[in-house]
Amino acid sequence: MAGMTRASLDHAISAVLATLETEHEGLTALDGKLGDGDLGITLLKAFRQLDTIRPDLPEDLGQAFMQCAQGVMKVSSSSFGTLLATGLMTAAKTGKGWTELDWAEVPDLLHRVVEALAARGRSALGQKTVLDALDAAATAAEGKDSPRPMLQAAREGIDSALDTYRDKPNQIGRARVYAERSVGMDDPGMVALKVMAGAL
Amino acid sequence: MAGMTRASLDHAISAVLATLETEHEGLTALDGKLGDGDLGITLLKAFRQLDTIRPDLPEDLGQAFMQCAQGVMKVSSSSFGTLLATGLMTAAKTGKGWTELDWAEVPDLLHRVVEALAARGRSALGQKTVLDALDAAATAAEGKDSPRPMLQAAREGIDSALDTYRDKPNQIGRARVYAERSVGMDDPGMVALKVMAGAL
Amino acid sequence: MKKILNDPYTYADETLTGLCRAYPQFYALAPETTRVITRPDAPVAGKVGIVSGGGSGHLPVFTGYVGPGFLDAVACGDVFASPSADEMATAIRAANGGKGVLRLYGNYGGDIMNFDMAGDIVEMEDIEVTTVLLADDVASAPLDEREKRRGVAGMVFTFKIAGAAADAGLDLAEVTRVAQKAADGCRSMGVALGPCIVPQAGRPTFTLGDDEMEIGMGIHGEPGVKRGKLGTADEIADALLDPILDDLSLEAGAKVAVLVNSLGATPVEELFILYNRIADRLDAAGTEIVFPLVGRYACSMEMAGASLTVLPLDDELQGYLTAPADCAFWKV
Amino acid sequence: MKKILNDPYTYADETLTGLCRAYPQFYALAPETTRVITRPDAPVAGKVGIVSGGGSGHLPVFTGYVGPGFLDAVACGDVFASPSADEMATAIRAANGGKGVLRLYGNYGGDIMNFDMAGDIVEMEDIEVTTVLLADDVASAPLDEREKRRGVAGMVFTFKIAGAAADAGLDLAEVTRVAQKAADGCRSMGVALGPCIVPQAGRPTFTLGDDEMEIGMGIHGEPGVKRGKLGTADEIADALLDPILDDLSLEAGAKVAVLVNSLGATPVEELFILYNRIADRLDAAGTEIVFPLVGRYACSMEMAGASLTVLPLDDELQGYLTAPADCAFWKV
Ligand SMILES: Nc1ncnc2c1ncn2[C@@H]1O[C@H](COP(=O)(O)OP(=O)(O)O)[C@@H](O)[C@H]1O
Ligand SMILES: Nc1ncnc2c1ncn2[C@@H]1O[C@H](COP(=O)(O)OP(=O)(O)O)[C@@H](O)[C@H]1O
Ligand SMILES: [Mg+2]
Ligand SMILES: [Mg+2]
Ligand SMILES: [Mg+2]
Ligand SMILES: [Mg+2]
Repeated sequence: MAGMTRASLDHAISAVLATLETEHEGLTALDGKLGDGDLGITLLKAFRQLDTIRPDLPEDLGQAFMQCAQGVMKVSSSSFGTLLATGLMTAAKTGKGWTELDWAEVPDLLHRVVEALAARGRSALGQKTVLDALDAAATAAEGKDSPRPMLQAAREGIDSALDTYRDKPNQIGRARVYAERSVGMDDPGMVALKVMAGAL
Repeated sequence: MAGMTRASLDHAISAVLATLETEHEGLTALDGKLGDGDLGITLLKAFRQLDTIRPDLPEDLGQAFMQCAQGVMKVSSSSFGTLLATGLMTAAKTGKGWTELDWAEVPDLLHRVVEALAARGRSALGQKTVLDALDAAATAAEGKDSPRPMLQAAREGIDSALDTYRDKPNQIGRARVYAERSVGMDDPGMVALKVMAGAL
Repeated sequence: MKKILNDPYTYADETLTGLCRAYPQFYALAPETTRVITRPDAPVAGKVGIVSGGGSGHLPVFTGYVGPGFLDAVACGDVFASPSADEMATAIRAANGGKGVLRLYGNYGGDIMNFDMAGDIVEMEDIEVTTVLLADDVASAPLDEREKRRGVAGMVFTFKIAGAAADAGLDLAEVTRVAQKAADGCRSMGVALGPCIVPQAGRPTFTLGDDEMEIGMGIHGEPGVKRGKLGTADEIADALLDPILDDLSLEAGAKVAVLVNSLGATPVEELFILYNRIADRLDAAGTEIVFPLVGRYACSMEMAGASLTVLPLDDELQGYLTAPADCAFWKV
Repeated sequence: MKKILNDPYTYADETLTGLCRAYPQFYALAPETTRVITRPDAPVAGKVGIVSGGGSGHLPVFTGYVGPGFLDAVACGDVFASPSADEMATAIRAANGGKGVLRLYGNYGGDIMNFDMAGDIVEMEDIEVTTVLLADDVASAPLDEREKRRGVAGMVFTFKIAGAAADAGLDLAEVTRVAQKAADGCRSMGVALGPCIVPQAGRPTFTLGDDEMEIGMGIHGEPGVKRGKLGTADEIADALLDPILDDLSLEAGAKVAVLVNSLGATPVEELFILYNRIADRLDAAGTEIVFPLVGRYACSMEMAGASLTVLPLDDELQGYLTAPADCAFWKV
């Protein structure tokens, strides 16, 4: 397998959904401590929707990612859902016209996604959000050119981001108002990324 | 003492108020079981008000009773307060122009009060209200011509009315809606009359 | 006590003072009273006056409905307690523009005695008075004992109709006839989900289990017809509508006004959910809702629950119900 | 769950359907949606459109304020949850009468992201959009971090003012300027006495002891500045007013609009008690209340508590605030 294809997307959706079916409650409980407790259900709804469109995704990666973005947008309007849709739209721009994307390009793509999310979220790196975990994953994945080592590195990046931010306060989003209480707790969005990366 | 005078009224107000200061809670609790639990406080407010106008009551019994009626009307608008004011207005009509009223006329006066209350309350004898106790008191007091025996007979009349109606359901007023529950319970208004008669 | 207040014994007074301060264009305290609210321009000369009254704690009932095309004056008691005959007499005087005054109020013993007594007082001053009692609560007595029924949210429609009839220049007998027709037509049914706290009592008016409701409970917590498990919105709507329809036996093609009313805490969101079902049922029965109201029109402070009122309309009632009126709580 | 509903997952939809059925003269569902409400005559050609949106459960906010002189269209999410960018784009299209659309909504992360995304979508369709964020909750951040404050009941005044400005024919830049001025002026402060239940969560949003209140708590149960013993009405009024006055530093002779708002369960009786104290305090400070509103204008379903909003008025804002408008929940 030389690069990312529609099949990779297909596999990723199935794998993440399978994991979320059992893990979503934990994410919801975590989000409930610092916010409105909808993160698990948000992701579950998003991936169930992706799973229904999965069989019919086009080969063109741009179109496939765009359909995924629209699917997520339709069922989920919580922050994480909107960020996920934004990330998928960013991927759609990169994949436009391609049926296969070199794995080596993925870290770059992830960095572009981080930028797009920061713009969408009016947020920045360092505020203890999913951005920090995603940025760490992107950086760790740099230089790898096959999926397994890349994924392994990305997971390690996410874990180290979790360690780095655990004892800092949340600085944006719903959790900001609980800033003090959030010290010592993992950011729910970062944990969500870890769960998804772990599922692949 | 040949008859009822302003001094009798004065004494009655003081005596009833003194008793109500301790007994009002019991009346309220009783009323609370079948209604809105305001009977004790209604009477306490009424007699406190009467007590403030007591020193300045005129010798003319008609005027004195009328001032009492207005005093009660001012502070109390619960059913019993309105019935009390109505009774006092009836007495005012009888006492008009007199500074002394023959005790022998009191049973008749009480019967007229019963009629006035029935008209005001759109109610009738036999519905388990203060009317039944007052009517029994009036009837029992007939033929007596001095206050002590008359009072004694009236108290016995009230007690026998309580016995007669205890196991019947309330048929009017707030307690009507709890008709079933009211079987086996004394009507609060009848008990209030007993408390007042007992205080004299 | 989970209420915002300074002193339970001044609750009613402070409420009425605040109302008149916030909305002086609609409401004024009658001179030297703290419990009698009038239109600022009362009495309106040459118009039949309409007076209501009863316990506080039901806003917008009663005071809220003082205004052009509505009531002229109102006497308010403590929470859930009758005002005094004295205060009612003051309200009647304030409403009297020389054409007599209709007393239009709920069928409660204390209120009746005091309004009767107030009538005796003002009749000595040559003010002509009539009475229409509101007795719309289907749950409180069977149809053949209609005169025993309590007055609940149906008073809102009746106030509006009577006010419009007086505004249109009808005389006292005619205003009374129209008001009686509206009062006779109104049927209401309520459901309670949670109690309220009467300030001077300091504790809830009743208790209901966490998953219980009581159908037919009165607006002061008077017992209803059935306590049971909390139903779905559709079940509740049916439980409210069925006894009303039984009582009314509407003909196909009938026009009705409908009021879906919150007792206080229940949010309007949930009233709209109830409304869907009620509208479906009436549609299916061939009944036309020509005047729907959904909101808080007759409350019991923070009581949770809702009530449904249905009023069959002929052209006369519909005309008066939809005529313009003005107060802080009405939006036609 | 002490709520009247059929299914937690259709709560928002059923609410909106019922609203449009009961009041079709004011509200219509945009074709093929269940969450986008428009004026029946939307879009109004040649007028700047105004769109808002956010979570359900706040009626009359947001949907209730759709109407002439108010909003043109609104996108509603589930209870306390943002609508989707898709739905917002639909609302923007429905509001667009060719003069552009102002997005006017509360400062919440999810809503911002989705409205931004909706803007990206409609800009590709050549609809010009601007944004004004409502951030009036003094409790949620200090003045020097104003941009972090949450939007609460101040949105009612701002909707009204922006709607009147659009009605008056101002262009998009001018409507946006006026709306921003109103949004900048509004200061609000709330107190919670009891929670509400989000249907899909099924349990109370927070817990408070029987004699506790929380000053500054947000309308979704976000933590406030101080939890303490339930105070008297006067103490509560002061606790709401003091931080607002600190923030505003009004000059003597200033004119203000005041909104004393129930979060849901708290009865209007108690709002009027609060109003007395607030009016006394403002009188004493030489501030003139030219536009008082007391009632339920921005709720959190059956949450108990109240909020106070103060908006300093210049002639321009006063003119727009008091201009006529029409919807089921507004009575000028
Ligand atoms: N403005 C933002 N920028 C970046 N990430 C954000 C932002 N807001 C929220 N997040 C991320 O999303 C997670 C919460 O997602 P979600 O529960 O969907 O949000 P909400 O329910 O508050 O809309 C947070 O833990 C954080 O990682
Ligand atoms: N219509 C009536 N006719 C005669 N007596 C009545 C009537 N209504 C009430 N009462 C008497 O008054 C008593 C209750 O008084 P009160 O508590 O003041 O009434 P409420 O609080 O219901 O207005 C009853 O126990 C009954 O004896
Ligand atoms: Mg969340
Ligand atoms: Mg959310
Ligand atoms: Mg009583
Ligand atoms: Mg009483």
